[in-house]
Amino acid sequence: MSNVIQPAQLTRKDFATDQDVRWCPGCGDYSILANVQRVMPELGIPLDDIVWISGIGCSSRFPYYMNTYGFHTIHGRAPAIALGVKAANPKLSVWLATGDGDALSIGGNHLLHCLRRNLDVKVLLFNNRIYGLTKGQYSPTSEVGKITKSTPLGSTDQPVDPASFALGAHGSFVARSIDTEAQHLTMVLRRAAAHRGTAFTEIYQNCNVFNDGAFESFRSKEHQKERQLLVEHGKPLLFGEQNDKGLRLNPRTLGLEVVTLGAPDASGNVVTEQDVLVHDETNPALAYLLARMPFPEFPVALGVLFAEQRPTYDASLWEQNERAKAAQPADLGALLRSGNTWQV
Amino acid sequence: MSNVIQPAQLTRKDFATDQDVRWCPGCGDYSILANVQRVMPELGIPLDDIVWISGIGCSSRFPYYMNTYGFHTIHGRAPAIALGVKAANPKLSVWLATGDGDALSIGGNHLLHCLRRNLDVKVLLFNNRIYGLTKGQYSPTSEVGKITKSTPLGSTDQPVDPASFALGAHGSFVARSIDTEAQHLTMVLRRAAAHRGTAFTEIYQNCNVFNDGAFESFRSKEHQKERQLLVEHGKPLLFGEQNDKGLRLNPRTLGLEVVTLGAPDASGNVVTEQDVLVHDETNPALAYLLARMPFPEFPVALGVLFAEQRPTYDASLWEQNERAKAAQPADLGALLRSGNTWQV
Amino acid sequence: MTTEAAVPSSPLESSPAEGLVDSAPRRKLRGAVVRFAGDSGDGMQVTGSQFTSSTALAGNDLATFPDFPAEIRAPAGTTYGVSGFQINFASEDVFTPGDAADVLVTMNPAALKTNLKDLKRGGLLIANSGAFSTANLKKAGYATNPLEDGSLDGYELLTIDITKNTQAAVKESGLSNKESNRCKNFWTLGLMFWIYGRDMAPTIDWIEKKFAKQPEVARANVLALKAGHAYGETAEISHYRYEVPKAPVEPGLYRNIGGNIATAWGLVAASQLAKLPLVLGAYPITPASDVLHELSRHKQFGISTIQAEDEIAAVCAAIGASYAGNIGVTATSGPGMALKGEALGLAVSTELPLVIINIQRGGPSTGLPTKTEQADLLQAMYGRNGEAPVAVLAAQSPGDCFYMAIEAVRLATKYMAPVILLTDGYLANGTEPWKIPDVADLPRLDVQFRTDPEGFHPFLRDPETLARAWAIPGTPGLRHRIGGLEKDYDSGHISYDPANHERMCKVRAEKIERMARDIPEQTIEEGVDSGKLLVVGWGSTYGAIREAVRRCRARGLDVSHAHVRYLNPLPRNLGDVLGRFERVLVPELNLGQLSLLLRSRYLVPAESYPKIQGQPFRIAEIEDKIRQLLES
Amino acid sequence: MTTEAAVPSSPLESSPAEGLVDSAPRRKLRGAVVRFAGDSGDGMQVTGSQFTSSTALAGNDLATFPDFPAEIRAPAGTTYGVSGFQINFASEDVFTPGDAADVLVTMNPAALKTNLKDLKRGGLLIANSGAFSTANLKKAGYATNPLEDGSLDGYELLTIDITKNTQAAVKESGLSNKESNRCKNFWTLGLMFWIYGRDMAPTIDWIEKKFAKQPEVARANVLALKAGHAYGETAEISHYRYEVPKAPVEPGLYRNIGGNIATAWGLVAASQLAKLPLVLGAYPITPASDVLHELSRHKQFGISTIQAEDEIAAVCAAIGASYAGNIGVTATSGPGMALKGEALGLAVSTELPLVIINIQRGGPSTGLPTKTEQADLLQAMYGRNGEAPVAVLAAQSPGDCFYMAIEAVRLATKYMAPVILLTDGYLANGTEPWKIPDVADLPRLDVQFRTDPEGFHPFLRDPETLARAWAIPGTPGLRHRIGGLEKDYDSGHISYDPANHERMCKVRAEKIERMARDIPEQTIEEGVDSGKLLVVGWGSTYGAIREAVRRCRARGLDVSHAHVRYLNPLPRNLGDVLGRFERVLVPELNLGQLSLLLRSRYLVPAESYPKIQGQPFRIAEIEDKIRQLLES
Ligand SMILES: Cc1ncc(C[n+]2csc(CCOP(=O)(O)OP(=O)(O)O)c2C)c(N)n1
Ligand SMILES: Cc1ncc(C[n+]2csc(CCOP(=O)(O)OP(=O)(O)O)c2C)c(N)n1
Ligand code: SF4
Ligand code: SF4
Ligand SMILES: [Mg+2]
Ligand SMILES: [Mg+2]
Repeated sequence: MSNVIQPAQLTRKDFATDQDVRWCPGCGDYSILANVQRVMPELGIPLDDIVWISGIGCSSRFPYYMNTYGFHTIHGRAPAIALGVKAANPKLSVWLATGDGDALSIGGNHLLHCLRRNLDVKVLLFNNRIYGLTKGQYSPTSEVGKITKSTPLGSTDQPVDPASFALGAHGSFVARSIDTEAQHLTMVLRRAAAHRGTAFTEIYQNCNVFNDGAFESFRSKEHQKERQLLVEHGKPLLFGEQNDKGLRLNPRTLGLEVVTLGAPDASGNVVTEQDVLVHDETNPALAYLLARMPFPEFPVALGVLFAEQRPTYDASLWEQNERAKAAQPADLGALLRSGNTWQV
Repeated sequence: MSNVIQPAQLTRKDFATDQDVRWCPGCGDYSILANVQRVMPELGIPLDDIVWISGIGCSSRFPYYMNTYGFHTIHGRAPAIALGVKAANPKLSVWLATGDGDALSIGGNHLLHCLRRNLDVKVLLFNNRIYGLTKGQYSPTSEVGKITKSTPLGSTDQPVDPASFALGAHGSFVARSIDTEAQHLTMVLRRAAAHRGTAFTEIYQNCNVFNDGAFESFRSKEHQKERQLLVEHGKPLLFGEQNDKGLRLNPRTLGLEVVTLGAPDASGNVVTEQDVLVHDETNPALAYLLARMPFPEFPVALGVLFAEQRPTYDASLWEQNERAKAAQPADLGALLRSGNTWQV
Repeated sequence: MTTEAAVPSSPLESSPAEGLVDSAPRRKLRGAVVRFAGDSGDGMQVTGSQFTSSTALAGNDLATFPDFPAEIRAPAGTTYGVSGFQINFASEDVFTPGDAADVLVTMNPAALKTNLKDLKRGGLLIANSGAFSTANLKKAGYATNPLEDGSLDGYELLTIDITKNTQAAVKESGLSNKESNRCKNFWTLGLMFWIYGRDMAPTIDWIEKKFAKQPEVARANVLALKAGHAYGETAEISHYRYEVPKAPVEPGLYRNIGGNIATAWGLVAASQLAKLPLVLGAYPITPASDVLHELSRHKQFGISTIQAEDEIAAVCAAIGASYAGNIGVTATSGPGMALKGEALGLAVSTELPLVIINIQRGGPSTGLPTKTEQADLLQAMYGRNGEAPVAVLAAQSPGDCFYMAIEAVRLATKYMAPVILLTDGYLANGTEPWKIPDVADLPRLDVQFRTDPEGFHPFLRDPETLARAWAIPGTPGLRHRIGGLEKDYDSGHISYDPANHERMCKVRAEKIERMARDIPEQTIEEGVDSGKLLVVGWGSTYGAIREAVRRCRARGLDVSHAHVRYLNPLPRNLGDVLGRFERVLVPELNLGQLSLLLRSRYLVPAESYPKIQGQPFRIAEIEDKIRQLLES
Repeated sequence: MTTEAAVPSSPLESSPAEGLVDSAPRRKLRGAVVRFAGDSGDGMQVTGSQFTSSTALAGNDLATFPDFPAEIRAPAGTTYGVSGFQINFASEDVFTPGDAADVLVTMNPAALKTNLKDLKRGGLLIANSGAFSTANLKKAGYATNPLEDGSLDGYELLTIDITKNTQAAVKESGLSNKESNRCKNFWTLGLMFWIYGRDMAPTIDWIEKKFAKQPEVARANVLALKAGHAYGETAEISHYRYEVPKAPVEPGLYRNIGGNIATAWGLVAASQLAKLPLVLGAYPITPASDVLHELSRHKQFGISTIQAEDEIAAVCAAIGASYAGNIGVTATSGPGMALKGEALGLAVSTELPLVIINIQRGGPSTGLPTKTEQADLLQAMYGRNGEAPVAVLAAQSPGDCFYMAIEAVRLATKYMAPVILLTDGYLANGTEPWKIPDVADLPRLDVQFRTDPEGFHPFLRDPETLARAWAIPGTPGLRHRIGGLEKDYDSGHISYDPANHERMCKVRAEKIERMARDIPEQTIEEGVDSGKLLVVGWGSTYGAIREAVRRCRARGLDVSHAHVRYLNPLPRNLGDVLGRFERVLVPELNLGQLSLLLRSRYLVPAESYPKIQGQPFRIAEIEDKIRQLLES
C-alpha cells in the first residue's frame, strides 16, 4: 500500500530522528545511543518492524531519537506495555530503554514478570545509580551512605544489584556493559539482539550532572584492567594488567577467591590456569556468583553473565492461540447458540 | 496507663482470637496457624507488641486469627505498610502473612524492596501455587501447562521460584518449609523469629480446593525422604531413605550432581562424605544453587537456605534520626527564622 | 417498608387450569418468586439453574440472582456459608429477580435464619426438617427449633425430611450415605417441578451428561429427582400446585445469559465484527474474573488473554496491544480500577482505543467484594490526573452487557479513545433469558489503520470524529514516536506551548463530546415524555425502576422512567428530556453520583435516592419512594 | 487580549524623588515587573532570588515566579534551555508575579525569542549583545540580529556587551575565560541594583558565604556585581533610575518563602504542635520532590522521610506510620496521585489519619511536568472506588501552604480521616514575602491516643467528630484487627450486613461533613457580600483574581471575590454567599472542576472560566472576563 521503499542496507544515519537530542552535554546516554545506532543496522531488521518502548527518566527519552516506532510510556511500565505489544504482534522487534529508577524502583514488578515469563524483548537498563530526570535523588542501585537531595544525611537503603535481581527472577539472558566502552557494548548489544527471550542488559551509564564518576573506580583507564573481568563463554575468568589474575572456587564452601597465575596460593600451591574457573554462561549459579562479587576486593564482571534458550512467552501464547484456531472454527453464531437454548 | 497485666508466660491459646476461622476445611493454612500459635509464645514478646500485617488472599486472613494487633491491608501492599509501621515504631515485632499471588504477583515490587532494604519483618509466604481467594487462577509459582480457570488450555507463563527471587533481591534470610511438617516448620519459624532483618520464609501450603496435592510429589510419606533435602548449617547435604545420598559440585563447571555415599560415581571413584557439599547458610551462591535445583532430578531443599546479618533499614533510619536529633535542637521558631529575613 | 400483598403468589384465577394433564388441578399464577437456600455444599446453584432452564423452556419470562457466600468454603451449617438462588418468573415481562419470595426452600437452619426475612408474609416455606438437628440449630444461632416453636406461624410451612426421603430414594444406587446426601438438591428440584408442573426430561438429560463418567451418581440423582416429584404426587399437598402460563415473548431462539458471559461474548463479537484480534489484559478480581475465564476459552476467535501480574500491567498490556493494532481490553472491579488511573491517562493522552470494563462491587477499599454497588461512576469519570476525559457506558441488564461491550469497542476504535464500560456484581452474576441475535444483525465495526505516508503525522485527525490516525508498528513508512507528554496539534511532536496545550485538552474533550452525535437519543422506557416525575436510572437498577414505574403508572401516578446507558457523553437530548418533567428522581446504588452529574450539567434539581447496602433495589423501595413523592 | 498601558512602568510622579542620596535622581514608581531570562547555565535563578532578597529588604511587597526549562540541561543557546525568573514588586500589596514585564533582561537570543512576548510594548529591554553571535542567533531561530534589524523598535532597547564588560571587570581575579563568563549574572544584577537603587551589601555577604571555599570565585562575582553597578553610574542611562517606595506592610519579621518549603515547614510545625513524630512516604516527582528534599533535612524534629519504591509504597508507608501512631504524610503530583487511589480507599475504610499532598502539574498523563495546573480537583474528590469521601483543602499562596499543611494535619488527626491538600507547580516554585508567625500563635493540635481498654473497640466513635478511636499497636490491652473489608458499626468486626454497610458509608461521609463546623466560614476577599458578580476561585489563582477584582472595583464595577480554601467539605455558608450574587464566575486552571461541584451542590448557574495552558492566569485575563460579563 505504501510507496516507501526500504533501503536495502541500512546505515547508522537511518536510525537517527530529526529531534534534537536533549540530554545534558557529556551524558553517558549519548554514547549508548551512538552504539545502538551503530549496531542496529547490522541486524537486518526493517526500520518499520522495530519498536522502542520506554518508561520515564532521562534514559527513557531514548525512543525519540530512534527512527523506528517508539512509545514513551509512563514511569516503570515499559515491560507491561511491551507485553501487550508482543501479544498483539510477536513479529515486532521490541527494545526497551529504561533507567535504574524506572526499571528497579517503580517498575521492579513488571521487570520481574517480564524476565520470568521470558518475553521476547531486549531490555537496556541505563544504570547511573541516580534519578537523573527528577534532578538527583538516590536510586535503588545507589550505594549506602549516598548523599543526594533526598538523603542529605546519606541514604540508608541497601542497593540491589540489577544482574543479581535478574538472575533471581529467572532471566534467560543477563549481561553487563559500560556506556563508553564502545567495543564491549557493541558486542553485548549484538548478543542481546540475537537472543530470543528477555535480553536483560545493564549498562553502567555516567550521569555527569548528578552522579559524575560513579563508575570511575573501574571504568577509568587507570583501573580498567585490574578491576574489570570481561567474561566470555568457555574462556577462563582471567583479568589484570597482565591478564594473570583469575577466579578460583573452593568446591566445598563455594567461596570465590582471586588468584594469580604462577604465584603460590595461601596454601603454597602454585596456581595454574587449570585452577581458574571457566566461564559457562549457561550456569545460573556461576552467573549469580559473578554478579555479586564484592567490589573492590573482586573485579566487576562484564559481558554476558548468563544466557539460556527457553520458550518465550509470546511464542507460547501465539502457539496456543494457533492451536486453538486449528482445533475449532471461529463461529460466532455457534458460540451464541451453544448450550441450553429454546425456541419461542 | 492501662491496668491490663500481661500474663507472665503466654500459651498457644493466648494467641487465638474469638473469630471463627474461615478457611476451607482441610486447608493447609490451619496447620500453619497452629504452628505459628505454638511458636509465638516461646518468643517472649508481649502480645501487645506484635503486629500481623497481610495483603489480600486466603492466607492474608491470617491476622484475624492472631490475638495480636493486626492489619489486613490491600492486595500486595503488606510490605509497604510494614515499612511505615517499622519507621514509626521499630520496636514492634512485625509479621507478614502473604500468598504467592499477593507477594509475588501484584506485590513483587514491594517484596523486592523490603528484601533489599532488609526491613526487620518476618515474611511468611503461603505458597499454594494458586489463587485461592479468587477461586482458582494460576499464580506466578504455578507450573507451566497448568490448567486453571484462567488457563483452560494450560498456562504458558514460566514460574518464578520464591527463594530464588528472594536471593536475587539480596534477601538476608531465605528459608523454606511445609505446612504440615510441624517439627520442621516450627524450627524454621523459630529461626525466622530470631533473625534481625527481613526473614523470608516460604511455606508450601496445600490448597485442597483449587490445587490439591500440589506438593505431594515430595511431601507424601512415600517420597518425603527421597525428595526432601533438609539443609542445616555446617552439615553435609545428605538425603534419602538411608540418608546416603548427597550433593556434589564440580568446581570448574559449578554443576551439581546427586551422588550416593559408598557407591562409585560416573568416573568410577567411590563417593565419600568428603565429596559432599556442606551447607553454609552464609553463602548466597550455594543458597541460590539449592533454591533452583530442578525437580525431580534433585530433591527439594528445605530449611534455612541463607542467613546473614546485615544492618536493617529501620535501625539505620532510626539511628540517623537519633543522630540528627543529637546534633541539632528541634527549634521550630529558629527554623522559621533561618536564612534571609527582614524586620518591618 | 414494602406493601406487598400478603399472599404466597398472585393468582390469576383460583379455578383449576384447563388443558392440564397433571393429576391434580393447578392454580394459575401471573408469576412467582422462588428462592432456594442451603449450605454452600448443598448444591443450591445447580438446583437454581436447573429450575431456571425448565422455567425458560416452559416459556416464562424470568430473571435470576445467585447469592454466593463471601468465603470460599465456610464450615458447613454456618450462616456465612449459606448459598442462595432466587428466580422470578412470570407470564409477563420480568425485569428483576423479584423482591420478596413467594416460595422459600431452606435446606438447613442457617438458610432459614438468613433468608426468612425475604419471604413474603404468608408465603410458602419448605424446610428440610432432616437438617434441623440440635447441632445445626446451634450453628445457626437458634435456641429452639423454629419449625416447632410456633415462630413461623405467619407462613405456610411445609416441613419435609428431605434428607431421609432422599436417602431412601437413592438407596438402590449403592452410593454411600455421604454421597446419597448430596442428591438432596435433586429431590427438592423434583418436588418443585411437581409444584410448577415442569417437565423433568431436560434435567434428566443434563444429569446424565454431567455425570457421564460416574453413572451411579447420575442414577442416584435421577432417582432423587423422580422421588421428589413423586412425593408431590402422593403427599397431600396438591393445593400447592401452580401454573404460570407462557409469557408473550418475541419469537426467536432464546438462552439464559449472565452479565459476565454476555460481556465476554460481546467482546468476542466485537472482535469478529471489527475483524481485529483482541487482547484482554486482566488480573483476577471478584466479580470480574469470569470475563477473563470466559474469554480464555475462546482463543479460536483470535483472542489472547493475558493474566498480568497486577492491574497496572493488565491495562498497560491492553494499551500495548491497542498500540500494536489489536483491540486492547481490560476488565476489573473497583480496587483494580483505582490502580489503572495513571495508565488510563496515558491512553487518553496517546489517544489509543482501549476498553476498560469495571464490574463494580461494594466499596470503599476491599469493601464487600461479593456484593453489588454502583459507586464507581465518578471514579470512571474523574479518577485520573489532569483533564482526561473518557467515554463511559453502562449496561442495564445481563443481556445488555453483550451489546454494550460491542458498543464500547465501536466507540473506542472509531474515536481512538478509551471507553469505560460499567457493569456490576448484580449484572455479572444475574441471568435473564436472552434472544440470541442473528450475527448478520449486529452492528458493523469498520476499523481502518492508516497506511498512507503522504502527509502523515500521528495526531492527524478525522475532521468528523476528531479521531487521530491509528498507525501501527510494522506499517511501512509511518514510523513515529508517541508518549504521555503533551503533543503539538500540528505535528504530534512534544510541545510545551501554552496555547497548544489548551487546544489539545479541548480537542480531547471535544472528541468525547462528538460521540453524542453517534449514540442514540435518550428514550423513555416506561411512561410518557413529560409530566410530573421522571425517574432516571443507570446500570443494573433498570429492572427494579422499570417495574416500579410500571406499577405506579398502573395505580394512575404520573411517573415515567428513563434509563441512561451513555454516561459520557450524555445523550444529546437528555437535558430536554429532563426539562419536560416537574421533578426528577435518581435512584442509585451509591450516595448520589449520577445525580451529581445531572445537577451540575443541566442545573435540574434532581433528587437523589441512594441505597448503598451491597444489594440491588427492591421494586417496592422505588415504588414507595415514587408514591411518597407523588402522593404526599 | 490585555489592555495594559504601553508604558515601561507605572510612574507615581516623574519629578526627581526627594531624600535620595544617589548621584542621580530617580523616578518614583508604584511598582514594577522585572523578568530575567537567559540560558540554563546563565544563573538566572540566582540573579532572580538575589534581586528578590534585595527587594524584600527594601520594603516592597513582592511575588516571584521562576520558570525552569523542562529539560535537565538542554544544550546551551537553545530556546528550550531558557530559564526565566519574574518578580513583581510594589509599594502596595502584590498578589501575583505580574502579567507582562516592565523590564526584560535577556542574556542571549534564545531568551529574547521566548520572552519578548511577555514584555509590555514600550518596556525596557536589556540585552547582552555579547551573546548575539551568529551561532546563537541561529540556535534561537533568528535569521537576522533583532538588536540591529529594527524589529525591536516598539521597545526601549538597552544593548550592552555584558560578556565583555564582565570579563574586563573580573580579569584581576585570575579566573579562566570560562569561569569569568559565569559571573555575567552578577554584573547584570549590579546594573539592576543601580537602576532600582538597591544596597549591594547583603548580596556581597551572600556571595562570600556561598563561595567561601572558592575565594577567587567569590572575589570575581563581587567584582562583577560592583562593575555592573558602576556601569549604571557612568554610562549615560540615568533616565532609567527608579524608586519603588516601601509597601505599607504589617510590622513583623519577614522572609521570602516558596510553596514547597512552606508546605514542608507546615508539616514540621504540625508535628511539633501535635507532639507526634511524622513519617513522610514519598517518591520523587516534579514538582513535589522538594517537599521530600526539605523534610529530609529536618530529622531533628522527629521526622522520618522514606523515599519509597513507588507512589503506592509511599502512601502505604504513610498509612502504616499512621496506624502505628505517627503522622503519616505522602506528597506527590498528578500521575503519582493517580497511583495512590486504591490505598487512599484503605485509609478511608480503616479511618486512619493521613495527609496526602498533591502538587498539581499539567496533565493528562505525564503532560507538562514543569507547568502548573489545577486539574486534579475531581481526582482528589473521586479518584477511588466506592463511596470514599476525604477532606480536600487547597492553599492559595506560597505562604498559605504553611498554614494549610497544619490544617490538613489538624483535621486528619482530629477526625481520623485522610485529608488531601492541593497545591500546584505555581505555588510550589513561586515565592512571596511571608510574615514569620510566632510559634505560640500557631493552632494547638491536641491528639489523644486511646489507651483505656474499657469498652474498647476500634470503631468506637467520638460523638462530636465521629472520629474513631486511635489505638496504636503496642498499647496494652487494645489489641484489635482492622482492614479494608466493611466493618460492623458496633464491634468493628468484618460485617457483610446490608444495613450496616449503608450506615458505615453514611457515617464516613458524615464525618467529613462534620468538619464544616470546624472550619472557617467563607469570607469575601475583595468587595462586598452581595451584588452583581461574585468571582469564586480556589488555590493558586488567588492573587490574579484578587488583583483583577480590585482593579475592576476601582473602575466601579460591582464585583467581589471569594476564595475557597476548603473544597470538601465546603464552608457551611458558601451556598448563602453564592446565593447573594446575581452571577457567579469561576476561573480555574482546568476545564471547570470547582464549577461542576458548585453547580451540582448549590444549583447555581456558576459560569466556568477555564484556562489550561500550563500557565497561571494573567490579571488582565480575569479583568477582561469580568468586564465582558458586567459591561456587555
Ligand atoms: C508515576 C510517576 N512517578 C514519578 C515520576 C517522576 N520521575 C520521572 S523519571 C524518575 C526517575 C528517573 O530515574 P531513572 O529511572 O534512574 O532514569 P534516569 O533519569 O536516571 O535516566 C522519576 C521518579 C513520574 N514521571 N511518574
Ligand atoms: C487490587 C486487587 N486486585 C485483585 C484482587 C483480588 N484478589 C484477592 S486475593 C487474590 C490472589 C490470591 O492469591 P494468593 O495471594 O496466592 O493467596 P491465596 O488466596 O492463594 O492464599 C486476588 C487476585 C484484590 N483484592 N485487589
Ligand atoms: S541528568 Fe544525568 S542522566 Fe540525565 S541527561 Fe543529564 S547527565 Fe544524563
Ligand atoms: S481456597 Fe484453598 S487456600 Fe483458600 S481457604 Fe480454601 S483450601 Fe485454603
Ligand atoms: Mg537513573
Ligand atoms: Mg496462593
